[in-house]
Amino acid sequence: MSGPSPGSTKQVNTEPPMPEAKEQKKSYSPTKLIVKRFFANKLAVAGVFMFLLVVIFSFSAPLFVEHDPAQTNPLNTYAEPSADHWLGTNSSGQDNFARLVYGGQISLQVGVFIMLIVSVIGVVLGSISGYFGGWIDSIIMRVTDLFLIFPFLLLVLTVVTILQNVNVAILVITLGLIVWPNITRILRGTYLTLREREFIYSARAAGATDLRIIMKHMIPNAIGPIIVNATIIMAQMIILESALSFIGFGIPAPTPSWGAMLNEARSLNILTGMPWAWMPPGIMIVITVLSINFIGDGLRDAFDPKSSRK
Amino acid sequence: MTMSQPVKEPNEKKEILRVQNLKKYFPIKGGVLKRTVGHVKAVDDVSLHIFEGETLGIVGESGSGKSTLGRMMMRLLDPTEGQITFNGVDISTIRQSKIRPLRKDMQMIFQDPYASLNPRMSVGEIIEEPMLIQKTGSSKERQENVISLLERVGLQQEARYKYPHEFSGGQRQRIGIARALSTRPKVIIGDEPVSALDVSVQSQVLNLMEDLQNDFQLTYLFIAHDLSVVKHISDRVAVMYLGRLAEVAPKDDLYANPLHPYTQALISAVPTTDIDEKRERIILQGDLPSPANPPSGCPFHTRCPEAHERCTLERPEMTKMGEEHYVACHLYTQS
Amino acid sequence: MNLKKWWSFLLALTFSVLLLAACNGGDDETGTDPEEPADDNGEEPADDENGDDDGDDDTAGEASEGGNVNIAFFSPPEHQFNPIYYTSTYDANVMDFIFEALFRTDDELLLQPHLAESYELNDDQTEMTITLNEGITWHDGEAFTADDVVFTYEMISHPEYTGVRGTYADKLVGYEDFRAGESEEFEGVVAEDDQTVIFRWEESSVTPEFNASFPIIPEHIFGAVEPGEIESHESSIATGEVVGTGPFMLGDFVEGDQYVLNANEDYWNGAPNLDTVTLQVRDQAVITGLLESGDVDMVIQPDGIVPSDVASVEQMDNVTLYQPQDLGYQYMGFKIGYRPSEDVEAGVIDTDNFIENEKLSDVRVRQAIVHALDREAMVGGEDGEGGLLQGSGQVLHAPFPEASWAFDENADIGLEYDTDRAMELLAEAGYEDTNGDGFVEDPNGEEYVLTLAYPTGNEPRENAAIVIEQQLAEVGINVNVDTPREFPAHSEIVENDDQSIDMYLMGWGLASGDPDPGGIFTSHVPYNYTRWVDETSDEMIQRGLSAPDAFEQEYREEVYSEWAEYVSEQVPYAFLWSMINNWAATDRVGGITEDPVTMLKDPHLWYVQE
Amino acid sequence: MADDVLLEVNQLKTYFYMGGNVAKAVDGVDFTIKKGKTLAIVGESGSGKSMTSLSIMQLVPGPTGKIVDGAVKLSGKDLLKLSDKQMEKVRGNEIGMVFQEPMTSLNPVFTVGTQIKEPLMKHRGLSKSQAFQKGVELLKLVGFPRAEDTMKEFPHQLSGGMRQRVMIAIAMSCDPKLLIADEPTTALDVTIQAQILDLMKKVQKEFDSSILLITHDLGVVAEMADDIIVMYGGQVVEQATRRQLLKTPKHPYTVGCWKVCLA
Amino acid sequence: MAKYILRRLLIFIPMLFIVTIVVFTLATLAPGDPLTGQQLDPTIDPAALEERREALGLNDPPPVQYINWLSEVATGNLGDSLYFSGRTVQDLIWSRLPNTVYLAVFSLFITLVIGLPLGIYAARKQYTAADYFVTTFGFFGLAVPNFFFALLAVYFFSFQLGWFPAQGTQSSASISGLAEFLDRLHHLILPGLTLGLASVAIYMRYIRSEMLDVLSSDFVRTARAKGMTKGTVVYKHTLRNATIPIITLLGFEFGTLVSGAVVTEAVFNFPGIGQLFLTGIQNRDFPLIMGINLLIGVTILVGNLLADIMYAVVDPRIRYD
Repeated sequence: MSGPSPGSTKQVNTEPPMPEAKEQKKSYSPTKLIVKRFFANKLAVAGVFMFLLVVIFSFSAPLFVEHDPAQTNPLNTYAEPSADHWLGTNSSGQDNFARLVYGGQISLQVGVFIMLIVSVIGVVLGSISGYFGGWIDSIIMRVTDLFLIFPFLLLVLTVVTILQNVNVAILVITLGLIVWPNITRILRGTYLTLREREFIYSARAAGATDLRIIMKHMIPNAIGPIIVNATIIMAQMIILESALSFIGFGIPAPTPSWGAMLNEARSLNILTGMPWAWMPPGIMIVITVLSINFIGDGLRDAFDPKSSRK
Repeated sequence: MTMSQPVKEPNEKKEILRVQNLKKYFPIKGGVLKRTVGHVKAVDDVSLHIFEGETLGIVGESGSGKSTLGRMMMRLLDPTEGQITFNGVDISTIRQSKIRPLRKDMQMIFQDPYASLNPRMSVGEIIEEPMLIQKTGSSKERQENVISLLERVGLQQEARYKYPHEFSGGQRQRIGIARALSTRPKVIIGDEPVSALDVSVQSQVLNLMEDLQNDFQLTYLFIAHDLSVVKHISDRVAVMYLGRLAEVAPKDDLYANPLHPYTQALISAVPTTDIDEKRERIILQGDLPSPANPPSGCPFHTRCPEAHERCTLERPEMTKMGEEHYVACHLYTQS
Repeated sequence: MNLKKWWSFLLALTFSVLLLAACNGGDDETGTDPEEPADDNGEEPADDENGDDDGDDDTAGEASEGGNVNIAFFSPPEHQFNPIYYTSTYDANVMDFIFEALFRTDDELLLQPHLAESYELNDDQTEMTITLNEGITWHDGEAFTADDVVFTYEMISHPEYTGVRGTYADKLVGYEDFRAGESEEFEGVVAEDDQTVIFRWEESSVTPEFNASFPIIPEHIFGAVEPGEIESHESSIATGEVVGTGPFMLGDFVEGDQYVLNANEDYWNGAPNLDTVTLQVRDQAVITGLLESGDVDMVIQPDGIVPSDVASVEQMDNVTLYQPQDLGYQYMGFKIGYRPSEDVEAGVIDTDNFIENEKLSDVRVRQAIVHALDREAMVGGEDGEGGLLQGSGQVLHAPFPEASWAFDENADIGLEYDTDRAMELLAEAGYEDTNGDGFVEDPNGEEYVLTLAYPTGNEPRENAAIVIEQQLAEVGINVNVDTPREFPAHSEIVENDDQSIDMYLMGWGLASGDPDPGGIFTSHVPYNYTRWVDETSDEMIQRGLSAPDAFEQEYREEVYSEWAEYVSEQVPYAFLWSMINNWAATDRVGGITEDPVTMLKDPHLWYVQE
Repeated sequence: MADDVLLEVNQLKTYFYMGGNVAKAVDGVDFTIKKGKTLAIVGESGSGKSMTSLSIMQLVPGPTGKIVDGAVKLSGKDLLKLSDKQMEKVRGNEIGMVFQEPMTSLNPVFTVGTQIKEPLMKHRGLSKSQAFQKGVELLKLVGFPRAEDTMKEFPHQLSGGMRQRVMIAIAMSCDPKLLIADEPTTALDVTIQAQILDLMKKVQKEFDSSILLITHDLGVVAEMADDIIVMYGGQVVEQATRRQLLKTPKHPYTVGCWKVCLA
Repeated sequence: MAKYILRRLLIFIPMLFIVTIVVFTLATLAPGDPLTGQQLDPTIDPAALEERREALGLNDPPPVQYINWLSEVATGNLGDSLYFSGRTVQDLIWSRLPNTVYLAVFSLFITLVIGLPLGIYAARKQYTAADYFVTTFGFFGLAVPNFFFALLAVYFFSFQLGWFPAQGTQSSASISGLAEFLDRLHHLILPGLTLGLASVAIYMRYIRSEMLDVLSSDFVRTARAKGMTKGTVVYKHTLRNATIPIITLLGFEFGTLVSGAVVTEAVFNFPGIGQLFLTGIQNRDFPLIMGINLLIGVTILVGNLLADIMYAVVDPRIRYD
């Protein structure tokens, strides 16, 4: 028997040409089916588990973190780990552990809010562009072209420079306004295919308005690509925020973020001598991004069983 | 809005839908500036009428424009030229918002039972949707209507809580029919409603459609790609080839006495299970030409066994050859 | 099939390339040796590590010959290798090897003749006659003459000149007319003969040597160039074309990466021992690693070793740290006044129009703020532990760091860290917490919030902003810290008197050596960013430069002590710290001259010892 | 085994393993094909007819699908016992195959010539030019008058009917004993279907080969088949000659089908 | 094809024009200018700075500055850099571009030579340990920020193992010929790997899923039914088809590489376009920023055009006219 090899962590989803699936005796809504498929995917479940841990770790901070992450102490900079400072202190004497925990909140918020902004813009413009086509589509597509001509990071740097004093909200909005074209294009593609599906014609034949068709028929059926792309964006943005912080264009002090913590390790001395200062944020970024990617992959498989393991 | 045309003939039958010189050209873009360099003539000058209560079958191969014609009649596509008259009202140019109320009277059943139902809506929602849009009845009445429709098309009323993926192709097509019926339309356009179904299921669906026609006094426009299905259900049959009508005739007349060489070839391709009958199959040579670049004159002349010089030059007009029997072929016209 | 083979070929290729590369790396280390002429050996220069004795010049010839020294700094130069146009200190590092001036500072920051052999001043110090050293040639062999000096000063005064070095010439006789293009002759600098040049000033010059210390550029090269074209002329930017009188010549460079300087065998002060010096641009993150591995021999100004790495560099056996005090300092400026926006628009500075910032106009408040700052803690311990600076700095009370001759340890009133005193002063001034929110209200009972702006780019300074906020909160002052801006943006809002800013962090880099504070603290000068208007101070500053008393350094020392005391009491700035430079060199390099402002003095004396 | 039997399938079982479920796509199928004759397998979608043909070719999509039992004897040799390498020599050589979708069954990036030459060079050991010549002959046989030009064309330049002709030419290139045609006309237009069926008859006569025809269309069956089996749910539910089945269908499924076709 | 290219260019030029306006507006909106240096030197007379501003045209209204810039561009001159005094923008770009090109080509090479074979291998061995290893590696490749990877790489490969240099483009400016080539290559390895890391992961996953898709396609079944060996099926029939979508990815790769280069070049002090851009941004060097943006815009266009042309070469179904 050539089933999945032992120890495999992937659900086998390849759909063979088969008689109508017989195992579905119970009635499941599409959403329930997706959830069911999702939770049958071990990697995705692991992703959810890891992600939840990160979230709980970050947002339950007030319960177990004694130090204020912004509290400096010039008398105690670059301290080694101790009972008081579990991960030592940084160059201003701030508690690294507190910064790690609160930094998680910032990194996650950056990811989540950019994801929300981008998804909303992407869905709205993608819907308009993909559903109506014509001149409005041309305009939206030319605008996305404009954005896509430029390397993303260069554009971000230029804009961040103009805004001079950046805080989390401004950074989130800026990135959101720069990142939307990609997802808009993807969703437009999805809508273009959806538009030709017969159930759209049947809704129109029933006299449905454009708004109703978009809201009731297009968006619910594009939810897969929307959610999957949203997770991708979220993972990318967490990495991007850390990269921006690293080259000094990210969220400014004293707001803690993982990227800023890593940036503090931009010295061989700290790199070799104080692993406690940079390893934890580095690992947290990797874990978070990894878990989001696992979830995204699991969602993709769950939404579209045929695209298994891409 | 143009005045409705007076119904002339035959007197006992009332025309419910009429199309005149209907055309649909899709532009082909090309060149450096993406200008329109040509057209795909999907439907090219088609005139038809449908009587109330009858079933008109439209038969054609891929690229013949039959689906485009059906969608234009529903105004899902805007005609390039020509008129569509429904119940005496010209609906070919009126605005989309004005069409909406008309949707109540015209509904459509689609080919692909898997693609024509929104997978994210429950069956109840799907059937209810047209009523909701047309604002017919209260919520309770609509629910009752959904139940009765489900029962009418042979499904259990519990089906309304289920989702399309839980049904087989035939059952889905029944759901599609129930949806089409929900606003009590006068005309239903079926765009290859059984082509994607297994043969055994096809007959069930066709039977259902026939029963419903009687019950609801429906008029059918039934689009199909071969004659065997149409033969079962139609009163009259129109044969399309490359965007044009080749022949229109009452069913029996057409099968017994096909005039157009293309019709003859189509009929010969209908399989027979009578193995003793030795029939000469007409095998047409060559492929269907592209509708973007249709042959001159009679579009069929490239494959026609009877083609002569005139066919390449001159486009044959529809000629009346009998009671409701029209053909567009130079074999039957005087030069 | 074919494709399969193709892939395996590609794979094999990659691995061999990687392997080759790795091998090449191995060769590299030894590979540099053959390039060097076999040292005849480093016995003689052996113990001569502190080549700071001037008398060593003669023995330098006996030091081991040849070799290369790698010097690292953090940022690439701008590639403007013409002294009259450069602006970046990184370019200055390159040019230090190439160009020379008539005077240069000695290890006590006093100017001594360099290209000049000797000089004479008239009594009121309006005229200086300089005799040049004989036998100096440019890199291309042309003789260095007084005409070159005249030409250089004419160029920085020329109507077409767009650079920013005019300050060296603008007090010379006839500058205005020449600058305006109304005169062809520049009376201020005249060549008597090839070896003699005369500078003439409109008024007595207190700092004549300084004014005559601008690096000299060759007339025979740039004389033929339209003055407006000099900046982009190849002799200002291209390899092999830059001509100076210094010990090294600009050789090949890889832009933004490394710059090779070749020995000038005809250097007037003696041929360099080394064949080449390579200036390398290296990321600060890895610089200590490079130092330890010997890939880099010296880490020099302006950045040096970052404070947090100093401790680990000290641990390295092969490295010597050079830690002179820097003349620059960091401070927190109090916006005592603002220019009205019309004046900002018009670019006018009129002290009469300044708008007072009531939040900071009371000197007691400013003093309280200084008392509330634990600057000792910010700087950190002497042992290199703790603090924002890891001990690489000194607390400052007046704008004269210890390295300056104007420094007088008894001069300032020294507002030490004393939170009680701070609160006392605040209370005296009427600032008390009336609503119990932990922060003081102003004398009118209104909420009292000070906004602090600070720039990115200097880690200890960035960190200080938050420390300041928290330390001021301790005494009840509510500080609103703006998110940091990039330096250009920050300096713009400070310069243009953005009225939402009460305090700002900034630093001054003072390389010139002369301690005259006039350019920064005089009430009407543009650099008086705090808009501090104080006649007493202005008068003292003026006194420090007034002829003829000011010709004597002792007199000036006295005046500046007095002024330092006054400033430390009036606190237009909360002076934070002056930096200690952390420069380093491996023991491979010998003959380094210790100097408070540069590692690059007399590089022709450097040699390599294995 | 009788001499005139070309292919004998015994108790063929092909199952799919998905998660914990087993789907019995082919569940104990028996049939034989005689030399020079046509056997049609008829059934609804999902009846296992296509899986049966893929099982014969051992092209069941893995790794979930697996032939679990049975024997497939081609001229007495059990194909299921052959190694992968040996089986490669059977495919395209002793058994040719034509699929349903002419639009996707040809590789879009290679010319018709390349694709037709491949089996000739592999199984017949022809040189490139020989294979080209043979390819041209084959294309002419299946109705391409300008066969040399067609060899250089890409599949997308051909219509569906023409592609199906190319597929037939490829399948017949090595003169196989058996041609498996899996719904060869389903995706084609009515008039083109007739052409292809006609061509298949012609080719069968020319090469004297047997045909295993898989279809759901009883019209096609009536036209082509000598013997017929009807499959349902992975099993053979009726087996008969053409005359028997058409005149006196027994299984309810067959009866139901007839009603539509004969309507 | 020529028509298609022409049309693309016709669309592109006005877009480039709009982009320059946008970038210019953005750049002039940014506070500060190149003359507000990083460290203030009080010996410089502020009046002199003001004069220099005037001379450089920084005091002109932005529209005038833009027109001036544009008219220079029209004559093939990208303008004079403000920060790098005395240098033209094109001169600066030409001096840095080769380094970024080497870096990009090398990282692309790594991507293709490591990413594609691994992806293909994983697809062939689906559901095996090797497949899981490759997939997991892919996940990690996407999850590790590249600067983090860069720091680790420098630490291990340069300082611990001493295999590769940590900084710069070559060990000596004075070597030439083959030695120079090898030396440069040696310096390229760590930054190239860093830059290529995410791409390797992306391409690997992409080609893997494409291969799986194509492997289950009808024509692959046809090829197997013809008796083709597994090798022929995988490397001839499948790979060529699976490569097609990769080409689109490659078209956009230029942009991705330049973005990545900003960070990579910073860590490895690799003087390329990314670093130059960062310098330009930090010092408000508008002509430089605009010049680089223009260059990259053109590069991306050319990249996309090349991708389209390659598309047509690889996939005979696509014909542009």
